[in-house]
Amino acid sequence: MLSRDIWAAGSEILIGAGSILVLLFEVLARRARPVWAYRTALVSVAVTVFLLAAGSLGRSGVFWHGGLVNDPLSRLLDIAAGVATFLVLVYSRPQLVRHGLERAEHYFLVLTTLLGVLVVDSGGSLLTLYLGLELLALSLYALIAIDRRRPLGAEAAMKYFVLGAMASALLLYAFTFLYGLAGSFRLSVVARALAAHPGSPLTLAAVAFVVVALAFKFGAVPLHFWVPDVYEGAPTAVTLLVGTVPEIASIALFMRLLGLGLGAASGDWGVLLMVASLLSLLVGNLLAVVQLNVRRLLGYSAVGHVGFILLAFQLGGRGGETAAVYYTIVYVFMSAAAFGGLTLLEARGEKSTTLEDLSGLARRDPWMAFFLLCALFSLAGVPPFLGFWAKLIVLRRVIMAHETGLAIFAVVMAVVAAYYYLRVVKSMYFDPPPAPGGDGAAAAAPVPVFSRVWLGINALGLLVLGILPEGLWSACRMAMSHLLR
Amino acid sequence: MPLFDDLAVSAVVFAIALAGMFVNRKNLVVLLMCIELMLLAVNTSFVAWSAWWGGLSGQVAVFFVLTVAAAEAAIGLALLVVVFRNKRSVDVDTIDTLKG
Amino acid sequence: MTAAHLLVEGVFGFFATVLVISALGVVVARNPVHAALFLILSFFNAAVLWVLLGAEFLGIVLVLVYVGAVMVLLLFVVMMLDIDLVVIRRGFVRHAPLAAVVALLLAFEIGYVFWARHLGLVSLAPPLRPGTLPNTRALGLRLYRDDLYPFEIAGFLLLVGVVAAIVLTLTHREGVRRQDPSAQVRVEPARRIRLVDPFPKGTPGKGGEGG
Amino acid sequence: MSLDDLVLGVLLLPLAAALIAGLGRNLVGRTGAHVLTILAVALAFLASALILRRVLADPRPHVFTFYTWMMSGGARFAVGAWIDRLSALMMVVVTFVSLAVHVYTIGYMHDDPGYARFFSYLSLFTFAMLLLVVANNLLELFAGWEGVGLVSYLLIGFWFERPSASRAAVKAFLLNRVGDLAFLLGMAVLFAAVHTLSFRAIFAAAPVLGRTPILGGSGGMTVATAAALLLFVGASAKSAQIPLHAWLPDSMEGPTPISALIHAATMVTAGIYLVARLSPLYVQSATALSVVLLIGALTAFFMGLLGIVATDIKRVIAYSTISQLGYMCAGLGAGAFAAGIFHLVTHAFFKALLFLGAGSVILAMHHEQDMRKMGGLRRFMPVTYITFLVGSFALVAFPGFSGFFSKDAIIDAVGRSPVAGASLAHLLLLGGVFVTALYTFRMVFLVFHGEPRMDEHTRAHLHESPLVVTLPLVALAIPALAAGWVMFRPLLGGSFFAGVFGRLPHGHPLGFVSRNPHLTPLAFVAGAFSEPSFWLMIAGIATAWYGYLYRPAFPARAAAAFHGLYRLFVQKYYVDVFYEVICARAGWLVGRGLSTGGDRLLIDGGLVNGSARLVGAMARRLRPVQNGRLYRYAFVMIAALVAVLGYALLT
Repeated sequence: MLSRDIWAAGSEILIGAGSILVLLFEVLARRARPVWAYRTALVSVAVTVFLLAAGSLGRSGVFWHGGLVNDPLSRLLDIAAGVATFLVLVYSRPQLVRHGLERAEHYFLVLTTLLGVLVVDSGGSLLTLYLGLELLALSLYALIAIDRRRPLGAEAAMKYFVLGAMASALLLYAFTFLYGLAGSFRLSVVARALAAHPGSPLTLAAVAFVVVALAFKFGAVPLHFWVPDVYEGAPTAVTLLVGTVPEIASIALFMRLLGLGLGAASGDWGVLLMVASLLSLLVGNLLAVVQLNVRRLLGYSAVGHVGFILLAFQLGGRGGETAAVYYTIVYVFMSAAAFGGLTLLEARGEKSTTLEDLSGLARRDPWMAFFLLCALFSLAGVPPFLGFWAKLIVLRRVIMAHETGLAIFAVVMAVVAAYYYLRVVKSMYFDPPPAPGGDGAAAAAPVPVFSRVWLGINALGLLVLGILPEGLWSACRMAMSHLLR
Repeated sequence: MPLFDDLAVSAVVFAIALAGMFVNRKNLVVLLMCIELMLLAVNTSFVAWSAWWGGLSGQVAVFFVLTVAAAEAAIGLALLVVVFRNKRSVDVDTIDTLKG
Repeated sequence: MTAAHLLVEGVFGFFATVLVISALGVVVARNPVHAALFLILSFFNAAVLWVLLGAEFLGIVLVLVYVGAVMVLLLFVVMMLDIDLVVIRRGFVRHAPLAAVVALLLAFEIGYVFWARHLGLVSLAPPLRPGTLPNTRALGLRLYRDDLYPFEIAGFLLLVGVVAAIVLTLTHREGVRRQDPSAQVRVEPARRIRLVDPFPKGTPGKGGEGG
Repeated sequence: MSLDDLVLGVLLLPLAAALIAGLGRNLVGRTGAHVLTILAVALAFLASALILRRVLADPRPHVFTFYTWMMSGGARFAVGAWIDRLSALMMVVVTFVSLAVHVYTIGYMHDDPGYARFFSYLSLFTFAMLLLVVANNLLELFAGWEGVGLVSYLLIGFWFERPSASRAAVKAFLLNRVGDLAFLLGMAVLFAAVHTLSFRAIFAAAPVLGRTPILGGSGGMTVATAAALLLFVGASAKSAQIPLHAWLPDSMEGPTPISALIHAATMVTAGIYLVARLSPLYVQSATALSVVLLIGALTAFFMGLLGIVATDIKRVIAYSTISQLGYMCAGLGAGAFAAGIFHLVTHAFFKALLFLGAGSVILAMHHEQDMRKMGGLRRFMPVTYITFLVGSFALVAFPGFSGFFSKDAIIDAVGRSPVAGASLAHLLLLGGVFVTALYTFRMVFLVFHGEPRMDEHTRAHLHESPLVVTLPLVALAIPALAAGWVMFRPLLGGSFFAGVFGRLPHGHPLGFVSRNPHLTPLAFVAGAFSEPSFWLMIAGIATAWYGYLYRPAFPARAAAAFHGLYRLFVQKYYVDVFYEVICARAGWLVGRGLSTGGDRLLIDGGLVNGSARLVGAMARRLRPVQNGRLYRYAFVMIAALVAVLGYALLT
């Protein structure tokens, strides 16, 4: 029994062991330099992803007295989170090294972030969902402030911490309602209890608190305030992490908690999510237009993308949820390529803060500019990039639900989004490079080939998968067709 | 009606703490305390429901919440120290560089 | 209603009232140290309520561990940061009515939920079983056997808390002696003991009889 | 060789050439790049001609699937081909024009450092356009559509060092994005209704769609109307119809005149092709047809007026293109799909001719494009002059030239169309004839006649362009002159497009020009002299002659030499003033009014900048909410919670 349970938690155990190993390197072999911590982290993530993809880990079923649920969805999300973490590690190291920020604790916290995501992905009870979420959040708070010389980082971390802790408290309060209703923390029991008492005030209150807390975690308007501040304030390598891996946990949380746990009340949360989605589309995209700071711009654009995801999710039913999961996964890899490009630019010794910093990039580093272009076009939803399919599938779902008004609104906002993404492309390709400043000479440091190659794979993958979109989509559909709780 | 009374007390404390989050415009430390207070209210609620159901799950949950609260407090205080070192102040008003 | 019931009701009413008042105190106190003390007071009161509800062990843990460690840490940091303790709270009075309204609204909404739920208790009423309340042993069994998985995650959470606190606040000052486990591990016998000849050759006189 | 092999060859040859010339340009070198791409496009042209011959023998549509692009479950998209006489004809036109452009580019881009890259773009463009034409489903068509847009973006921004070029590129991209998104929505509407995007299914379902109200309700709009209108917004962006036309004149910033030609003669016809292709859908919606008709007619007239005031030779031709596209649109909207496509074909020839002629002029003038600095060029460039004149006569629809047959067919058809708004459209189109003649011959007179107005240096170096430039001119002049005679009978007489297009309800015979299906071209020409359009055209030419050739030199000489006759000439001069004021000047004023008031204020200012400003203003309002203060954030969160909770409990 226990061995079966342990086997089921294989991915979590591997990553946890990896993180401990990273710490041990730091404590016992300080001379060995953080590069060993980096390699350990990389290997443990790669091994986990490989074993998950090979199907050796995470046999389907309910384990640990309902605390852990392995199903195709958890496996898909685990793999996505693992691959994203791998990319994050690969992109961030050159930048960390160049700016003297590389330390084993950084890699440790990245791994615990991933661990939190894995726990949430396969969370079968309210308790494990909450603990996974907190593990993820605490790691992020620390990472955002990890560069202690950077006042912006401390400010962003403090804001995120206070608001995040508040959101967690709201979520917990909702859990007390659900517990009161069901007498258990297992999602399956909660779902049954909810179905037995439709429309009770306790359910409604739980739905309200859960929606607010989850909207915060995802960064939907009006709970988005932390997003741009954190994207701008965090060190670049951490922004890269914040913008990618946690999104997987957010969609997992939505699926597990709202889709599976509170699915019986979907009529109640659907409306709320629809409002949040429309507001996110509007506010995120409009405010992105006026940003001059690239990372802040991408932060607001992330809010806009969340609007798209919620637009699909609020439809309720497997169709909309599948579209939302697909969009999220696609978004994570687009975001990884975009932020990865910015991070590697900083590793070159360039600044990547404002639009002006990027101007003329196409001539300084054509490949990097091209990779960023792929990422931005994909984010903008230009066919045949992968991002186009994500938008198309969501819109198709929305139209099939006869919500044509919503679809039109989303499309209008997508045009606004295309505008500001294009502005970044324009400054990379058409604007003259900034006047050669004093630090121009020192700037041209080579970026390790390993990182560049992975960025290339990531960016061109957006194109290739856009041309052959079937695999990922059918994987999502498959994952969503055998859900457990 | 012990259940209702306990839940009501917890709700009042929760509401007070939430209001404290935005009425307090001076001191970050008090924000951290409000968070602690919110978790306390949640825990009280768990204990009350647990007693009502006559099971243990609620009490187990309180354990975990206390653990998380401790870790959270540690990180919150650490962040507070970092902010204080950077700004020489824990005034809420001083951390508004990121905006717009 | 028996006397015991009345007693319980009275004790509950007293501590609940103090809990609410001290919670208010946390929010309105001018001095952060006072706020921290109010917080501790509310924790004490909550612990009593928990004990009344039959969660004796948790009540004790809350006081001994949580108040004893976490709250003291909080107080410690407040004092260490040397915050100006007599700041007037600008704008507090101006915003207090709004806060009061929001808090009342929220409390009312939640209260409504419980009230409505309470009226519907009949429909799903599980037995109220005050007799089978937990003891420490049962709690331990649950924690270490059934809920082992979340327990391990909670362990990781604490580890992250520790590492994060250290990463964020530890500064290495020059000239401060500290432990280096890495160096301790790597030490070799040859370097551990250095044999010192107290009387190297060529130094004058071993013993005192020379002359 | 089987038909599908031929189609694949037509598609893949330009693509392969583009890839090789683009990615391996260091390998193949400059000569390699143009030899390779020209060879590929020439072969594609030959194959297209073969395909056309086959479908002439067998009129049924041939539908193939090359590759199935599956999004499992429900949605299945294929890459395939739909070969009928319409697409085969388009393939021939596209490859022919593209071939001419390739050859011409050798001479024109000779000194450009991006020589190989440019050829790569041209071939890529050809590929995308062909993909669009052969597509057998909407998604594939959309892929080609986007490809064409992307290449045009690259071409407009080809000289990205120029800030105006990069601005124009962005503008073109944005306006086309608006259209693309409407296109996407239109596809989505069709997909939601038919559950596939293949033409076959859409055509089969079209009559049902024409009766099904959208949104499943009982509302007034049918699915067919919604889809047709949304798709037409897409088409009108690509085909530069009001109000999404603003990008086309600006796109003339691209390397002269090749990209201009690409945009003006080929790419912009994609929208026309789309509507014609989907004609079975369009005929199901009277509303959509009316919109297409009126937008086309408005564009034809008002954009022509703008051509009168432009001084840049390329811009004149660009406005003329927009105006001619308006004619095509009007033809489609009237239900005369064959006439619209006929005009598309003839227009491709004579507009290509005009653009290449303009390019030849610009080359000779050392990249001077201002017509006020030209004049008298006919003596220096006889070949260019003659061919340009042929193109101009075709453009103004002089009887006998190719443009005449197609344009008069459209006007005739609109005049007899049952679609609502046809009479207004008819008037606008007739007015457009006058305007067309005026701006066309103003251009001819300003450039080739009169006194040379260029500086001495340029004048000393004036000479006819090299053979690579003049040869395509001559090659294009022949079809511009003769195409009408050859194609009139089959295209309009009825049999060629039999079964390709949807027909209006009540079997209205708009596929045919006149009540007499056996009308010969000669009889059509003979009949033209009694039509108002002919005299309007003559009036336009005369006005141009008066205003831009005759008058400028006259007053000074007359006043000096013949004092006695001066008054008489003053009298005549009044007529002149009358003409000038009422016709030319009024037109000029209206044109300028439109250009500043309409074009710049309404379109640029109102639509493009205005929406940008609106977005900016809203964003500025929203921005201060994020004021960086923690308690603000917390308050909004709590307020949201209270509101959500209240809402949940109240409902």
